[in-house]
Amino acid sequence: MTLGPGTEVEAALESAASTRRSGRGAVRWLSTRLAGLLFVLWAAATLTFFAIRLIPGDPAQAILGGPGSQASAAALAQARAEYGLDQPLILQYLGQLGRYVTGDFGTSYSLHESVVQAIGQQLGGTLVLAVASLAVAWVLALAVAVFSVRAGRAAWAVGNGLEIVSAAVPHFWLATVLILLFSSTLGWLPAINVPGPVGLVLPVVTLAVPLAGFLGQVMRESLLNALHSPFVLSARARGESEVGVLVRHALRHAALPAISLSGWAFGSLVSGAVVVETIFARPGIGRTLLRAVQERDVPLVSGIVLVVALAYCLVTVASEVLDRVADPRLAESPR
Amino acid sequence: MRRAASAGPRVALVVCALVVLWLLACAVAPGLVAPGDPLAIHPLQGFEPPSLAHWFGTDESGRDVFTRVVHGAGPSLLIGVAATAIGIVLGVALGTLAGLGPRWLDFGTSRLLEVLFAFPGLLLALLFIVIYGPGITTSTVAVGLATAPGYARIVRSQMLAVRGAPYIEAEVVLGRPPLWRFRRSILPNVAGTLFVLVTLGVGQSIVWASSLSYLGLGAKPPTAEWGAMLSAGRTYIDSAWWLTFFPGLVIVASAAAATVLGRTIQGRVRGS
Amino acid sequence: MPVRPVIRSTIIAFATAGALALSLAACTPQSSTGAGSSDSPVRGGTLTYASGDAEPTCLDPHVGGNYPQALVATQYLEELVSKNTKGQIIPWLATKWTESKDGLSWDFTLRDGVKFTDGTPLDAAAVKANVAHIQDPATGSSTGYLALGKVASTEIVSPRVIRFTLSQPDSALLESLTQPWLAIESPAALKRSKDVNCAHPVGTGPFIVKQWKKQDSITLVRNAGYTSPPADAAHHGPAYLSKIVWRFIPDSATRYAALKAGEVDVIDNAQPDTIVAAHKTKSLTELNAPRPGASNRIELNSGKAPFNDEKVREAFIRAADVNDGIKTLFFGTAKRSYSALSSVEPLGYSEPGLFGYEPKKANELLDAAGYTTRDADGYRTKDGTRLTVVFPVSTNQSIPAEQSLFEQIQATTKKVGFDVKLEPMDLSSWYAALAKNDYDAVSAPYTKVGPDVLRILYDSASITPAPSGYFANLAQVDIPSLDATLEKAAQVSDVAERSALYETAQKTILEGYYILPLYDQQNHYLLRNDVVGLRALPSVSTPLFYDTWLDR
Amino acid sequence: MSETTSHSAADRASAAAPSPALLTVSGLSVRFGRTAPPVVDDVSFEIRPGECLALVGESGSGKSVTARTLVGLTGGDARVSAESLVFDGAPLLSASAAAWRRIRGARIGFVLQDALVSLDPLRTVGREIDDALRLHTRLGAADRHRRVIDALTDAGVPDPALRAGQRAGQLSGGLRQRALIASAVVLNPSLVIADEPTTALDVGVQQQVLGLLEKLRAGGTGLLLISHDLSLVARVADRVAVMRDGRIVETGATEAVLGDPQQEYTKTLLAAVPWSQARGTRLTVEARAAAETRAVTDRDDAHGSAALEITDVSKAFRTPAGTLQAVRDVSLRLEPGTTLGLVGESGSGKSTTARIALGLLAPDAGQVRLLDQEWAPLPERERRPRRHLLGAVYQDALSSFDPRWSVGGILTDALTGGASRSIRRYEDEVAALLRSVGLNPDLMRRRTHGLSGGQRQRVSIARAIAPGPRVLICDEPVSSLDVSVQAQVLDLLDELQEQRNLSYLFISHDLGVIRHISDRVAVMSEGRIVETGATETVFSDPRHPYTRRLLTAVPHRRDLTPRQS
Repeated sequence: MTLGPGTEVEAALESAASTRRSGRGAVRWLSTRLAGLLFVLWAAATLTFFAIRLIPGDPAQAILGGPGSQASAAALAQARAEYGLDQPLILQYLGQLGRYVTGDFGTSYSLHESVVQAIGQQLGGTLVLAVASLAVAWVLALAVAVFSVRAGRAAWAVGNGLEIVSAAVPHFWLATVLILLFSSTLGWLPAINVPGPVGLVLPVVTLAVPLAGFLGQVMRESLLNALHSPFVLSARARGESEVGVLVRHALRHAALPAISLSGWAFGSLVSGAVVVETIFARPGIGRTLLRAVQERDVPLVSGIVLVVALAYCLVTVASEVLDRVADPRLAESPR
Repeated sequence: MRRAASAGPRVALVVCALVVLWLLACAVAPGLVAPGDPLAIHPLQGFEPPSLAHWFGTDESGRDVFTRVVHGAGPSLLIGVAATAIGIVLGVALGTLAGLGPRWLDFGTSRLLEVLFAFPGLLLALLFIVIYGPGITTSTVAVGLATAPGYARIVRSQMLAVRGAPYIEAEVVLGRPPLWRFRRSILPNVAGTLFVLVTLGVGQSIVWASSLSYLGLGAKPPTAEWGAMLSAGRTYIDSAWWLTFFPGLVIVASAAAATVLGRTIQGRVRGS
Repeated sequence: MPVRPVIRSTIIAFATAGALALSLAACTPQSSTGAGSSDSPVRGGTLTYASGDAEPTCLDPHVGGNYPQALVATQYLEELVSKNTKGQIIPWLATKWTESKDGLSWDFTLRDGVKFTDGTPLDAAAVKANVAHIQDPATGSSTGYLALGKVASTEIVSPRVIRFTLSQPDSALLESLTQPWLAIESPAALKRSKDVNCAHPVGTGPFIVKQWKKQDSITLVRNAGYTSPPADAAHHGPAYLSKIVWRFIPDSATRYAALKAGEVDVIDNAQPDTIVAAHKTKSLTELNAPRPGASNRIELNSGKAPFNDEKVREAFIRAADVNDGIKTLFFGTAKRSYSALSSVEPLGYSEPGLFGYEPKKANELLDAAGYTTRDADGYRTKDGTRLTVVFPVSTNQSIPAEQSLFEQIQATTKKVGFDVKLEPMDLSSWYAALAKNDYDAVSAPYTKVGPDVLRILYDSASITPAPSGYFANLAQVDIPSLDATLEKAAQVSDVAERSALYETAQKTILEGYYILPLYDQQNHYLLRNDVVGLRALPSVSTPLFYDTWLDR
Repeated sequence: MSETTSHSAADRASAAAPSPALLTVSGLSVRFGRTAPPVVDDVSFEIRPGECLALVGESGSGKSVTARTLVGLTGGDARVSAESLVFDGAPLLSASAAAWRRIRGARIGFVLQDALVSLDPLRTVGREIDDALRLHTRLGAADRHRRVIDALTDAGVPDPALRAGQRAGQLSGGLRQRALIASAVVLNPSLVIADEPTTALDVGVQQQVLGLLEKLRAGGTGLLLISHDLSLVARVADRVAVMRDGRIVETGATEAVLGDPQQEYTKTLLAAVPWSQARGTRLTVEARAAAETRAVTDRDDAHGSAALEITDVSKAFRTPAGTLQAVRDVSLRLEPGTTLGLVGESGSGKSTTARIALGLLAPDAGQVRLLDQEWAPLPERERRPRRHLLGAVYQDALSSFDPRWSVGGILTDALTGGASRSIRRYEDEVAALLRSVGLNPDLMRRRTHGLSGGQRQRVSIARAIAPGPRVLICDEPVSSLDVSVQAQVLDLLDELQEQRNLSYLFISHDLGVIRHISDRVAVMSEGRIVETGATETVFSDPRHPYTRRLLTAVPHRRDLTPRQS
């Protein structure tokens, strides 16, 4: 699920800008980011731990196969003792933090395997999906941006309209339409996860189109700004061709805000993956999360939340690193 | 973008304004736009394709889809507006703390926002719904909660930007006390942005809420709510496309129209 | 999402050949014949099955015991006995069985030369280990545990003969043993940890669990050394298919699209409209196998107001117009039921007269019950309390068409003044609502083959919740005479007497207006028509791919 | 030095007269859109090799559009027409896109103002210069690199190999402007068009860039200089064309046009340049007619209490790079009813000093007294009751207004001390205030962003004087205004000072403006006051080497003094 054009994107850009502003030396920057990352992970773990305790229902019951189970009182008590659920909350919390530090995320109630193992199995699928979608969204957004900036006013309006509409499309609706069209009616593409890249097409398009709508709006604006900036005029005055202007100057500037948005985009892709993985029957974190939440699988939910938070932080840091590569101004100390 | 605001999109703007007006009419007086009863079932007239009698066809219980779409505008927009309002109010509270409070408060709030940002929105919403149970209220609150960090961030940055603006400094020089500046200048100036955020946010929240409905966590049946209609109609996509198409269309149209309007107002507010 | 993970216990009617016969032909699962040109089965090939049911959390059906487990376990695990389309118990892993005079002791003679796929031989010790495994609380068996409730002990008579000793006569023992939840697994494998056994259960079946990619698929490969088909199988030796990819596709639209596109060969939980569409599509065929046990019905909670008043219950039933809805929503794929039991149950008793749509009578009944005033919204009230019916709906168990039907019931009963509050929720919340007695009406598709299901569902003992809060008697029927009738029926072996007892019991339930029957538990499979020889096992209607081959 | 230059320029101009024109522009018109009035209207001129033609005019006069049209970069929806547009013997008007690309960068070099934005901020200057070579030559990478280094060396960039690897943002203003010029002239084009090449540069840097352009011209390159700065033009150009509203109103040899302007507009323009007029002389013709020349009293040794007194103030900022000592031990004394000019280059600490004086920044050390009372450091709460005594006028007037308020609202607010913003009750007072700053009271209901730059600055002044202050701090109040508007605003400030006996702390980087308006001057450099004294004393007899350097760097305008003075 993604947020519509504007707010969320702006918020993400703002956050990127706030880290940008503190342009510092690489080492100090990295250590600050790492400390921030640890803090976010700790806070995410804490928040999740207490939030999940608010969920109605007995975790011991979830352990023994959900509320429909006919577990005996003895079995429930045994499960409580086994999972430390009979201890005071604060001890449970500290114990959990301690186990996280040692890399022990516990055992999933519903999957009957270690959370690390379960997430390990599912993470790959989601990552492939997210990365592919991000790449496709980038390409789409860039294509529309270049087209609408280069091809006159009508194209501008068309590009603008395309972006706004695609950003307003709910994932599950788009997925349904795509399946109906390309799978059911035309039979060109599989509706489900089949081996090879062909099975990735529809889910990736489903995730990429709304995202491209957001990215496109940002890219188009910065592309236009770049094309109207004095340094492009300078480049043209040097005899640079239109293609050269785009490739050597404008695109790089257009890419900057989109790079900054990657962290946010990743978050929205994970949200979207919950829906898309369910519809296209793909294995992955999103679908696992939905299931874990529905089955009150506390260790699995906590584990996934932490992994997603970690991934989000890593992607954010990576996008900042990329940002600094693309825009070396960020890496240098202000004079 | 002067170019964006000129010529071409003016037509689009008119269209969007009409869409929004129509939606508002539907929300305020659905009975005037579609006099029928959105809940009236006619089991034997189910799955009728669009016709003159039923512009958008009928659904599985023989209810008129057009009537339901019209009557659904109220709840759907209400979800959007309420969720956005919750998000904005929370966002303004957090953003004001961070933007105007002492530095340590800004630091703390900013870190909190960072953490909340690390939770993808749907995850926040899911957790909330699991704790408080599904339904129209919880999903509205959930969407509001999930969007609040974003709003808070924008409000904070706006507050900081306005607080540091030359005209606020000019007010200091004129001897205006802090509370006066906040009430008379900072808040009204941030409000402009907030209004834009609300317009943009409503469309987004509708899309959000519809996704929750798809996951079975939204409005309760048989409420005519777009997301729920879409989610129910999706099952019959192979035999009754109109059940999916029309609610989807109004969701996309309303979100897009709200966006266009919001952007236009944004352009005005920024005063370029 | 049309996933229906339920505890479905299955007790099969102690069917004598003569008693059934008649109408069964219409209701029994058919086997797909295929439209292919060649009649000789083709060996090899991979079949892809797409399940809309939830992915099991454990592939060993001893653990927990729900229908999704049964579906897949049918391919790699086998039971002591099976059931044929005529309802007769037939040999499977046990070649013969004898019951003692007092009905308290059963001897099963095991098939010779059968080996589990890990090489362990099938013998009496193995069966003993399985019973012990199911009865061990640590296993967490629910369905199997209940089915073996009267089994006090087992005894190895000889390597090939196992004796079950019962605490009471159990006329349903053999049927219980046909269920996949009581399949016989390798005792060596059972000794492994629960998690390992859940991932790779070892049985004697025609296929072997090779790989389980969570959230995606289970890969089953042919058991080349397979020797133990049930007595009604179409061939001997190993299965034709070399591999089955068992996928989980929760979204019904996706599932059907994948079938149409040929990406999968068989789907379950087919939606009514796609069934109709499939009939018009040359490449697809349907396999309709209604699940045995109870019918799909709405239970009215007689344990608290307003449904503790029989008049209100009757008023609700009289006010609910369901026939037209079923016709439209199910596109003619479901037939209205007027019975507490599935139409495949020979002892099912129907009484259509009780369920006619008579709003006028409903109004009279409500007036008589004291709901004489109406509030501003048109709902009836009594002493200022609105006539409210809280109706939690499990979105996992009720398919969209069924949820729509509930909406229609909500709309029609509103006319006489009922305020039905439909509350869709996920399975966990749904169970929690039931455990809190926070419901007035509920639809809980309980499958338990044979009329003995009635004892589970309507015996007053089933009102008392298990420690987990779970209880089966959701209508909260509490009639001592009914309890006695059902208890007696479970023990008598005389066919006529048993039949009469169950008819009495059903009459009591229906005439007390405790339930509103809707239709059989829908169980439609759609398959591509080059899939030949697929049949549903008559026990719990799970598909068996042993005889299946691909005509392509 | 300047004399030599202009003489030799004149010589060259006459000597070059018979040589064929490098660029001939005749009847050039440019309009945007079908119906809009032309932005450039029937413009004609010629440039010969080695000649420098200056197009001067205020903003909106069409000079930049003319420049861009000459490199074919007027913009997508522009309509260009001309009787003839010939460069080096070939018509430009019909040139194809490809032909244009072959000309640009190779045969016509184009230099824009502000290299910080005119060079791609993400690329090294070496690559930017290299672009021209890559596009127009077939040299290998190594050869091109050598040429890049050579070009930077020629442009007077020290350490060229190092600089080639840096981005514009890493270079100082002068270096990056030189790099920008290097990128335009690396292929020795026969014509260089420079659009405001020195605007926004400090005087010292301006000097260096001009030297570079002059060197080019001396090498035989034709130079089209676009500028609003008459003093700059006077120094470099052989001929001048004055543009107004898209037309050339006057053209001729530099000495002739600037020394003896024939057109009223040119005269007005020249008169508006604040330079050597007596203190108190009005710069605008109208004001001059109205006011008598003010007697320049010797106010520099007045005793008694100062209007504003800054004593030993220091302020440092922490930056990631280390501590930046912005202001060190600054002491200033502003006498009542006079103007103290604070002059210095960018980064010299002028603005920090102003902000400390305004009580917006707390000084690390030292103190500020306002009208002989403690002012800073002091808690804001204690300062607030006396805030009305101190006003401020900012460089960017628009951003100092709350964007939602109307002109009337802003002024009512200032008049009532923040109590009201409703114009209705205070309409007369606001109207009077507007009239006192020379604005039409009808502007009351307008929003500020709809006003012109001059109008905005007048509103800003009106707001500053509304509470009845004794002291105004003016931080670069005229820097972003065109010269004629600047003249009006300076005249207004002078008038108000007389009427209300105001004291000004006037901050500017523009020596001309400072000299014009100040009674006393303080010169600031690197956070210190290096010299202070009566204006004429400092300007005619600078003591400190920095002041001396600053003054010599300013282009002379001795010859251009309008006859009236």
